[in-house]
Amino acid sequence: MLFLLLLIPLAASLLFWTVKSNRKVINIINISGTSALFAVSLFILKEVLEHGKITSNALGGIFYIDAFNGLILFTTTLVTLLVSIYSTGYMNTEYDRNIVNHSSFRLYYSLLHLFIFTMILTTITQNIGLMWISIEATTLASAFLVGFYNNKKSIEAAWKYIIICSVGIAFALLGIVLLYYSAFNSLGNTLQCLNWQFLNDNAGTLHANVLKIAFIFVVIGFGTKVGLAPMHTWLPDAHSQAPSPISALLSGVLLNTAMYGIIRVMTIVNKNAGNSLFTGRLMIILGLLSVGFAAIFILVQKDFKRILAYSSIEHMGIIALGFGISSALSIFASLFHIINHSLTKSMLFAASGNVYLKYDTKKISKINGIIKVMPVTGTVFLLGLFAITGMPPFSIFTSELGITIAAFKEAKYLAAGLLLLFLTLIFAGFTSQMLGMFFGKPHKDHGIGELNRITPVVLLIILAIIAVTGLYLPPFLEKLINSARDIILQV
Amino acid sequence: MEEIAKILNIISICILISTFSLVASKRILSYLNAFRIQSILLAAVAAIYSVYYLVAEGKLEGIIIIFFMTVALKVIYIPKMLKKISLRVEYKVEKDFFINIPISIIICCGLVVLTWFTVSKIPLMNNGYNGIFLVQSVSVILMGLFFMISRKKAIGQIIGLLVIENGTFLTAMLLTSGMPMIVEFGIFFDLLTAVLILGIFVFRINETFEHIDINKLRNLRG
Amino acid sequence: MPGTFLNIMLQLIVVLIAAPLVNGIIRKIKSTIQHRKGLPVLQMYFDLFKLFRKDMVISENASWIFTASPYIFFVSVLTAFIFVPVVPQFFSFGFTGDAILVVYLLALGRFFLTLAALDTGSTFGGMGSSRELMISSLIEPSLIIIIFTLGLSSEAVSTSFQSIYSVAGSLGTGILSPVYLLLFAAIFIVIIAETSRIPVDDPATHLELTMVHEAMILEYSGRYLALMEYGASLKQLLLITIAANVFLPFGGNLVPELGFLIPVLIYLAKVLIITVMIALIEINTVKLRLFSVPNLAAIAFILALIGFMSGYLFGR
Amino acid sequence: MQKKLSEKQQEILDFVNSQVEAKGYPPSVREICSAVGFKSTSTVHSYLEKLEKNIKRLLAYSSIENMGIIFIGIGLSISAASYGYLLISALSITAALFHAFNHSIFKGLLFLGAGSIHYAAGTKDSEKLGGLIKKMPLTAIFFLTGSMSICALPPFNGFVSEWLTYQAMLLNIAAAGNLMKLVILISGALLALAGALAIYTFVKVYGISFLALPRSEHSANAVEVNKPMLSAMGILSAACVFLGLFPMLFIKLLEPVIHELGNTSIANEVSGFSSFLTYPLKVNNTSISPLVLLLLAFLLFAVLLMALLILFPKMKIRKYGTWDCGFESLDSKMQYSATGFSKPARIVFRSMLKPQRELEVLEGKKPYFISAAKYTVSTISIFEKYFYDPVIKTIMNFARKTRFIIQTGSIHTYLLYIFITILLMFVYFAISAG
Repeated sequence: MLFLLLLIPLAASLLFWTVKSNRKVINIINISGTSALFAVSLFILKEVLEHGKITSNALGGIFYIDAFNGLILFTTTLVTLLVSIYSTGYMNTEYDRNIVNHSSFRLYYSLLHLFIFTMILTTITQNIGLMWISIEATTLASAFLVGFYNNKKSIEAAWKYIIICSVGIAFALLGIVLLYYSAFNSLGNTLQCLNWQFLNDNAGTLHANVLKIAFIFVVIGFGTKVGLAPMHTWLPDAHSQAPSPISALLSGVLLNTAMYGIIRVMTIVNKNAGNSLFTGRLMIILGLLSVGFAAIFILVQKDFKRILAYSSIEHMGIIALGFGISSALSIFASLFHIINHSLTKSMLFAASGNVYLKYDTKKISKINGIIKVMPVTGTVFLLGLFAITGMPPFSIFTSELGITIAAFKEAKYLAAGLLLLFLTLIFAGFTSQMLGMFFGKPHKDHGIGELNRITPVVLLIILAIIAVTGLYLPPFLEKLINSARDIILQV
Repeated sequence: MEEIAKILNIISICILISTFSLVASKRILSYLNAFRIQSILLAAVAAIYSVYYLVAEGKLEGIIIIFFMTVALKVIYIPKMLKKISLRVEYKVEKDFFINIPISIIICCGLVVLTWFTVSKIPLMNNGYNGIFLVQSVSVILMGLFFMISRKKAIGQIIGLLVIENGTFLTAMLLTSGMPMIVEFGIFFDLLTAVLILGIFVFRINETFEHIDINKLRNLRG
Repeated sequence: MPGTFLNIMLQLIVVLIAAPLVNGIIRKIKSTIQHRKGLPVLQMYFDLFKLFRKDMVISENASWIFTASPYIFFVSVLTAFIFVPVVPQFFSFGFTGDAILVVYLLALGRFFLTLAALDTGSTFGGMGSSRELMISSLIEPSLIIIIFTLGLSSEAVSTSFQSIYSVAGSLGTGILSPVYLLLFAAIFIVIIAETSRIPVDDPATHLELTMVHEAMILEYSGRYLALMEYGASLKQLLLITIAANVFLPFGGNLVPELGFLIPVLIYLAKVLIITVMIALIEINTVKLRLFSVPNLAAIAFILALIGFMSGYLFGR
Repeated sequence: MQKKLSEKQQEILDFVNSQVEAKGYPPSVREICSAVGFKSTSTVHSYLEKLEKNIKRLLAYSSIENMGIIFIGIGLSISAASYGYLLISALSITAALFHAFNHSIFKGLLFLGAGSIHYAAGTKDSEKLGGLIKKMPLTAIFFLTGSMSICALPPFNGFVSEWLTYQAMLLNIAAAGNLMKLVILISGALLALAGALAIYTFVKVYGISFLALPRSEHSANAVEVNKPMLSAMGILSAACVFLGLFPMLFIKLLEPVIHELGNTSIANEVSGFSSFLTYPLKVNNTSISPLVLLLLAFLLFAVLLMALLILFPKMKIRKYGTWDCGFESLDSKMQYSATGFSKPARIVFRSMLKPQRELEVLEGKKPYFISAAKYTVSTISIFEKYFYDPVIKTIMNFARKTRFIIQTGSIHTYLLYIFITILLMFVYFAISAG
């Protein structure tokens, strides 16, 4: 079962090369692959909800799913499904405009599925070494996607992306080595020592200080990938330069998987220390730093995709803060926030992609009257902005409120205050910068109407999801999040 | 084990020195040489381990494979490839560093000291050679990063990245005599692909920007 | 209950009779000190009587507001008097009077007074009402502070006149403490401002530049004018009553057995004292420029604030 | 309108909820100060009202002021809770919520009124209005009701909630610590000032736009608005009166909410005894009963009227022009204008409002014979000019600068960040470990 998760995208990404020049087939492979993936993940989710966890015995049981990575997996597959559907519309439009030729069209999908493969590998393995490998692999797989348009900016973005992420990741590897070393010292058993489940069970026997320094390296390493300030620097460039579906995947899924890695290590360290003081401080500081940086940049940003990118940094910061506070409420909220953020943000990137294709610019100042030109996209985009800035009734409001309240409950008044301040600034930035795009009349005639039929549908679906979850959390999700929280809290 | 540790210590010190020489060197070709030396020393570490296991426990550990891979990749293939790339894209030799050499050497010394200071806080590290090993390997990593910071050209950055990887491997081998096999393979695989992709990008940069001076890639700001 | 209503009746009658007298006395004192013969003390009664009998001229621009205002003004002041026991012995009403309520009843009266002034479209009216409103809004804060302070000093912390009076009654000579002296000074300024007396306003003037209250009622004549004047004097008596009962507490704790007459006489005596003070001040000061009234208000505010602080921050 | 304001209430409720949820006891000083901050802004805004000639904007300002009153109530309740006086805090929150509700009603009424003025006369500028009370009598009555309630005049609903707020303040002063005593007292004084200024404002609005002579043909040929509009306003003004007379009913309704917030019940404390006739609103030892108040007032009025009829039966009323100082034909141009009406306030609060005047004079043949003169006055909001704008400016400038300092675009700097972060983390580790 678990292997299906890996086989489907891998097979898909290979299958594309068999297709000669038939775009329809490619789209079919693409969508069927991701939907099959989603179906499998749903099935697995059911299993998880029933039995609590699934382990495959192959390769010394390095594949393992419990509520926590089940949650991440669910988000991943859901978002990938939606994004892949969206990207058929997107890429077709680009193809029709001869922005991409056939071979690069095929390359795109092949790499897309490879990218998905690596991310899923990250989520479902329990071997930290393997996790590291797959996270590094995500960088490599997506590097070409970021540099897809192969113009100056995109290449620069890709270079920065790959260099900075690889450097960061290398430090994560060092951290993992130290983790392994501490386990190796006390437990001796070789392969198991990278098995976070195993490490977690004997966390008490590990050496505290080694764990701490290992955690430092892991936070820096994976934090680079998550986009925590000040290691976030690659993120705006990559997100703004990649094709919109890829940006959606990057901020909707990739960041989560990296965050997942951090949290897995954090649980071990916390269990070993018996409290979350050391890790909590780091996470809170980095989180607040990220939110603050994001606030600064959003206030004066001129490029709407970059604004969205910075808001990804912000939300990763909020999530990190939530995990840093590490009370039951905050962790619940953070987990919920992960889902909300990936859905909302991918929706926004999708919408921005439509806008970009329509207006052929990323400059906010050059865009007017989206609502008139593209009714559905415009409306969804506008609502999405309110959602991402944490307005009710959308789900992000709920999770952000949860984190804030948790911060107050844990008597972290300074953190909470700063968070609220930054959120206000960010809201101000978003509204003052972007609201102008939606109204007024466009500078030149772009022709009324959506680009194609597919993309609006996707947007509306996501909008519906976030609106509903904002008001009512489906019980299975709640159960999932709760058990994931218990895993992280070690209760 | 004791004398093995002695030898390893000597080797790792040599690696450190080689890293210093890397930081001190000015030309891309000399980077490559320094890196090659470093990789050879790394391979030597692997070799020593494997030999030790062969002698002591009479069985062939997986670490021997690491030895071969290191030799194949880091000593032979990657430097060759990078050399090829640099010859292809390097039209003229120009100053390639922000910080001049003596100062960077001093900074690197500072790094070593800081690392030592930090590691000395870990009581576990104070027995045997582990502490020294950790100090050496971590400072190699940091110096690799510093090297990346201080060099303008793309090739320099690739090499810096590779040095960081080397340092990590060194840590792994010195402290734990090598990670589990599958992980090692994965890491090597990643490393290889990373270098390949970076190489391709160097070409792309070269053809779109007519140079590989990363410092001039500043279109995406703010 | 019937007893209460009787009380209220009596006290209303008392104040209705006493109110014009106050003006008369003030005028008399002024004239005597200025070595004039001056009007008789009872002059205002005659005026009111005459006005009530006279016919009226009403501007054709006026609306029903103009007609309703005199009644509302008069009645609101009179209603306020229901809640302000002129004699401390007279509480026994189900809901004892509340100071803030009284303040707002006066505000109600002012609201209609000023509206009516605007109603005829006469420039004087507009001028008068805008000035009146400015002055009152400057005075309001100090009034509230005074009420709060008094309310706090009663052991049952509340703004009911019962407890406010009880403070005064219980204090005896303690009334000479700085708190009360300061508050008294403050409330005195408030009275002067609210009753449009010199130095804030001159009841005798009919000069455009100076008049405030007069300007507002300029368009009125006959019965309505009478009601306005009467209401004004009642309002003045109301404020004087509060000041007198709170700050001149002697006789406050007399036994109710004394019946009705003696307490009323004591009360009138107190009122007389305050009246004399007002008169003396009115003689010895000149009218301020309209825009130096804020300074006066500021003084009142500062006095009240210091009073509060010396009572509640430094003191206990 | 209604909906919007009920949202406001909702938001306030949420605020309170989160406060109470966030901390078992809520911290006092910050909230109070925030509340007071709100208040003072509100006062300033009611200064502004007096100068505002556009009726709707004026109403918006006064909304700000009322929000200030509401937030004072919330702040009071939180501070009381932090000093452990649950009852007082419950009382304060009751006052706040009550006022929020009232505000929604009378402000809705006033906005409807302003809307129908705009509809009937075609302008919102009160300088162009006047004399509407004869043109649209019902609207006039409803607008008057609204204005009186917003000026917190008895016996309308605004008065009850403001009275409750005052009582809450008094009790809080008694309860609170020294600094808070002063803070609350000042906010009380500010509240009084705001109330008085509200009267100033609404007398101006009503007097200028409804009374006297029409100032333009706009209002000269205005007609009464249609029935649905009237009925809407009628219902709201009825609500104003009803809530003013029977506040206890609403407080009883509020009971569960208060109970949930502060888990103390208030209604029994507030009400002395609840015989329907006199519904006194009793807060310890003091109480008001708007209903009885009204009845007594009517009684007195009746008595007065009867007395007058008996004593002075015959009285003739003669209609005649307003006294025009002997000039001929006083016309609407000579009336007091809204600008003129608010002049004293402008002078008194000039330090806050910084009014700018300009007088344009068109000379006629001779310098002393002016053919036309135009006097315009404009004020700036001190908070915007001296608080919000500078803050925003500084933040934006900071952002603009730092943006390129942080995100320089050079990958070397980015790597340097990582480098420095690692070193700092080393230090942090060394400190936390050793």
